[in-house]
Amino acid sequence: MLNEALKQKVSELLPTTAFDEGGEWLNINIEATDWPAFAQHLRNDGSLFFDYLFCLTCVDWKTHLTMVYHLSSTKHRHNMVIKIKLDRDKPEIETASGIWRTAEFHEREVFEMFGVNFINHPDLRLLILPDGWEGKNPLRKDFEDPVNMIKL
Amino acid sequence: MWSFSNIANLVHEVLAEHFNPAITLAIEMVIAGVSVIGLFAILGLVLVIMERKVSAWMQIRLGPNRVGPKGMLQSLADTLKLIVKEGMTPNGADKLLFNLAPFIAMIVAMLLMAPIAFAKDLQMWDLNIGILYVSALSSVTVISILMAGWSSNNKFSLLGAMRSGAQIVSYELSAGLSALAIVVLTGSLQISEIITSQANGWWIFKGHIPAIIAFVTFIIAVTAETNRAPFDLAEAESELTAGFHTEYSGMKFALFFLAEYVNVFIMCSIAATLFFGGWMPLHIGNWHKFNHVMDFIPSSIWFFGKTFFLIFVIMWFRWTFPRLRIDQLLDLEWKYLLPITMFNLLLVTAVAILGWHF
Amino acid sequence: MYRETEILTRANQSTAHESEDSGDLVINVGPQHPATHGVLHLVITLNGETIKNVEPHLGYIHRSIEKMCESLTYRQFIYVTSRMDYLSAHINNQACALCVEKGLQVEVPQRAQVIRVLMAELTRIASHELWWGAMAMDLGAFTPFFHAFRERETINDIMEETCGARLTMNYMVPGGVMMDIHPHFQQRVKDFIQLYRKKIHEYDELVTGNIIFQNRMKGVGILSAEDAISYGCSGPVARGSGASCDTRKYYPYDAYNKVQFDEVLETGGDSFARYLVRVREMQQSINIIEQLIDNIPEGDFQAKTKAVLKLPKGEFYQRAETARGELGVYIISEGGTTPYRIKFRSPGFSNLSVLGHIARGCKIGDLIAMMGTLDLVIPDIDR
Amino acid sequence: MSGTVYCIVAIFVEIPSFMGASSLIVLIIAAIAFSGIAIMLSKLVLKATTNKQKGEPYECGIPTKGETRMRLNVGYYLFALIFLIFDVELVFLYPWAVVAKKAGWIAFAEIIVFFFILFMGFLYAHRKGALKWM
Amino acid sequence: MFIKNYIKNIFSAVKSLLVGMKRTLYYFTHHKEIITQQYPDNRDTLILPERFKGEVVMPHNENNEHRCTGCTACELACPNGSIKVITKFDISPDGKKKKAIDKLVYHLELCTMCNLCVEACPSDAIKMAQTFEHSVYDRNQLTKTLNNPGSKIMDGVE
Repeated sequence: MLNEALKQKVSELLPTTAFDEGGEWLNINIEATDWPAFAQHLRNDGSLFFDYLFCLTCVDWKTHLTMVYHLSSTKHRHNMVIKIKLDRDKPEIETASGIWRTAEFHEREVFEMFGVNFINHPDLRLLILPDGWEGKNPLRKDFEDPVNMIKL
Repeated sequence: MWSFSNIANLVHEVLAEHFNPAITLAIEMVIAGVSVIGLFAILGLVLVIMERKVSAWMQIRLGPNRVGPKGMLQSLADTLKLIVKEGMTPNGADKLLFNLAPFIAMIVAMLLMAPIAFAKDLQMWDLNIGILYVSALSSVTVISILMAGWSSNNKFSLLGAMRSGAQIVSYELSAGLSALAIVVLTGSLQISEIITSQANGWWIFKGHIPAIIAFVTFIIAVTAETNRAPFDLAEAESELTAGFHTEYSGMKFALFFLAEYVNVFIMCSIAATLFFGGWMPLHIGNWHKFNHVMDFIPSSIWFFGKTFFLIFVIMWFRWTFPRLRIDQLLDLEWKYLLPITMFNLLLVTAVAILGWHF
Repeated sequence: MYRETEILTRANQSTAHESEDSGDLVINVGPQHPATHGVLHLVITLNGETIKNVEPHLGYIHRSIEKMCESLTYRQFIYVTSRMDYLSAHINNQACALCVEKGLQVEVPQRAQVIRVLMAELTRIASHELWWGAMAMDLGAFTPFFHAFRERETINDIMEETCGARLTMNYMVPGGVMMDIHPHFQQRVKDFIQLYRKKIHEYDELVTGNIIFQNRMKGVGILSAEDAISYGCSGPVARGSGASCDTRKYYPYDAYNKVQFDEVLETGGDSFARYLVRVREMQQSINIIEQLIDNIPEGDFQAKTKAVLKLPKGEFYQRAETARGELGVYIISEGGTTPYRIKFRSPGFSNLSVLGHIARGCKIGDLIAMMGTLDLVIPDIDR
Repeated sequence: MSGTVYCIVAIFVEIPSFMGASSLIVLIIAAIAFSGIAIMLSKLVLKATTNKQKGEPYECGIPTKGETRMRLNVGYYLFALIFLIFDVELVFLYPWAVVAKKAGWIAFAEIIVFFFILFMGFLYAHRKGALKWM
Repeated sequence: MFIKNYIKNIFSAVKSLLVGMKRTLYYFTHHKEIITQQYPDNRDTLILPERFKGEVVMPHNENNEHRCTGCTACELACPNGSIKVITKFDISPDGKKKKAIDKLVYHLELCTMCNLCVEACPSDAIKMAQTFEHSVYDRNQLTKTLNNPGSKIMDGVE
């Protein structure tokens, strides 16, 4: 499905969606509360069928965090990018691991790197950071580690 | 003919002239003990360098080539290194069993030497149940492995020991049944009689099809019983790091290593005795001239040549095949080897009774 | 919570009459283990020999490359990515360079595109060679490892001659390649293809056809196509399950739309299917190289770019097919000389996540074989 | 004194034929001496040091969790049991094998009956799933 | 039928094993195929390709002159900070002050041989050398000064 058709379909599903212009793929901004139901639609709707979550990450914009989901369909070969703004002090979002199993690992990574709390995640523990890690989240912009970070 | 019994008698006479019988006996025992230890040590060194060279050539490498001429002294250097290593005992290990296990392994390997005929008349104890003795004692190895695995206080060791327990006891069946095929043909369990029965040809030729089947199953079973690849599940290094001897280091590890190699040697020499006539030269029926020529090659060369060829075959297996999985290993034994060896025993009995062998 | 209940139900299915307190053994495999090819740490719950649960612990060589790249310029950060998936270092670099080019909207000269593809396919073969040897070694056969290295060394020599290094070549710059190919390059690649064709049947003799190997591989670690997609698998792991996902086909980059090649698909979904996919993929790579090696177009090997690169404000995502699967490079630019945020979607990370799923109920020996077929490169997973 | 020793040892030994049963004593002593000397030698050569981490059991660099000596799955032991049955039968076969050729067809008939019973047992174990690895 | 399959299985299995054994036996007996390189022994015959990136060096001509102007392009290009350019001011014969390098410090232990500095250098003052035996007992020895003591900039290089 082309970006235009996707855009139309998405705005039918979720009228409040804001679209980002530019970029090769359709970029849409939605609210965190809409995410679980919307994700179900994206995965299960026959004409959308986004079954392949190929990238899940988070961006620290210093004022807020943005979750970025890159979705693709192995049937229709179309792609879409979903962005969800999160509160920087208390980031919380429903997990996607029930829909795309790959999200389980990626969300654990985002959890420890950005401190996003994924609600209903089956196993939200530290994956990469050493056990007992406390303190700031390494990929946030204000993270400082004077011992291990070498400034050039 | 030049023979070892002549030398033994000579030594005995010389000693008996000078000392009283008890001291003579003691001296003879010391001589025997020292020579066995020497044989043991040399076997270890030779087999290690052989393994390394065989593996290297199969893997398009040169292998060890720095110590001594063409690297032939490499295993000596390895031994020196192992002596200098510390033999650790981990915390929480059962100290007695942990330290006893390598001794048991060594004692078993050493005791297995007794009935083997290294050359004409060179045999420590020609007991009349030689094959039974070997098959009974060789399964004692599993005790040392279980002791080592259990006492190490290590989960890998425990798993390795348990695996080897299941493995060794299973494969002993088909090893025993394959050996029995030759016993049926010979009608004796005594090693010397089995060898003399092959004076007019080796059993593998005389016994044709059943003997060949027995030989193949015997070699497979022996490979498994000595924990060699592709049956090295007890020490599968990609799964259990080092299996039952994970916690062993230094000389204690070296003793396990040595015992394994000597076990391989002994099992191969038993195979050589059963199927290739031990020290018996290659004799063919009534070709007296040919047989006479063959007699000029010393019997010890025949014995060691055959044994080392079989050892090479077992090394060849190791450097070619991937490892089996534990359930496949036991499937192979219980679903293939055991029925085949049982059927083969029937076949060989029929052949023996009908006199269809040569 | 649901994970534990799931494990229990699975365990109950496999051994129905087993009481709950029967000995469960928790074993750490890795970080110092001969089979993990690096510092992967798996916590395995065993029942006898049967695996009840596998739980990966990562981070032993996490260098936070994503954070590092935020302070490096667009020319500099490319080289860091060689250290992610070091076996397909060149393809990592290629993906980054392509992403930067996408932002700069630079047209890469034809010659550079072809050279990139040639190098990428050579890298893929080298990576699969190493995997093949290591895979056999995981199963206890040592000899194939050395045989695989014979061919791999030839590729490395070719790389060394043209790029100046054997593994982390750093041959890529935004806009093309760093140097023109060496005059001997074409001849040596042709020699390599000949050598490869001469030796490839030995691989089948030694490993593929071996009955022990086949029994070890067939029917274990079964991964269905749906699960493969859901777990985000890509590359040979997904293609072994019949999920078509070759980025070179669906999102062609550089000169891939000019060459003919088949996407290798196997439908078995077991370890053996994944094995076959990689072995056949080497053949396809050879085909691609053969098509291009005599047809390298004349021209520049590098497009003219400014000394200091500045990407416009925006987001750029580039996919590339490494030897392990789909690598995604996601650059968010604020218009400066350094990326604001960079994300590498590494194939190994997603492929690893499937391990716990496929290993449940298998033997410990199978787990090692499965890790082999997933072709894990730990720096790629840890980044 | 020496006469007594001679008498005791002579029970085992037939002189001058080579060694005999006394070889077992020699071999056991040789094995213990060899292993003992090797281990003592390595203890003499090096000066052992200890620290806390050194004695920890190896588990890929991670401290061991839980009991290391524990009950394992029954799969291993079932094989031991079946083996026991078969091994006892195997021992019966040894004397049979020695006389099989001389005894002729009677021996053959006997072994067929014997194997038939054994094989039935084997099939029973197979049907029961005792040979399936768990 | 069962028996037939059983025997067939055994034969195909044994055959596949023998094929593998034949291959290893071939290499066991053909020592010409051995590919081992005896490294320290073949130092004399070992030829590295001219593009091999071993370490960064600064070539000097016979008058102890180099081409480095001290523009710090390499320092900026280096991702690891392994190059430090320390500049000084020379006074040329006609009394003008001229910027030149005092030292070009190169940290080999930080270098990843990425070749970016060589690419960045506008005056071709540095290049990659084909050495690769860098191991030393003291890490400080890996910090090198690339310009020779008392060296000067070549005439005509700006």
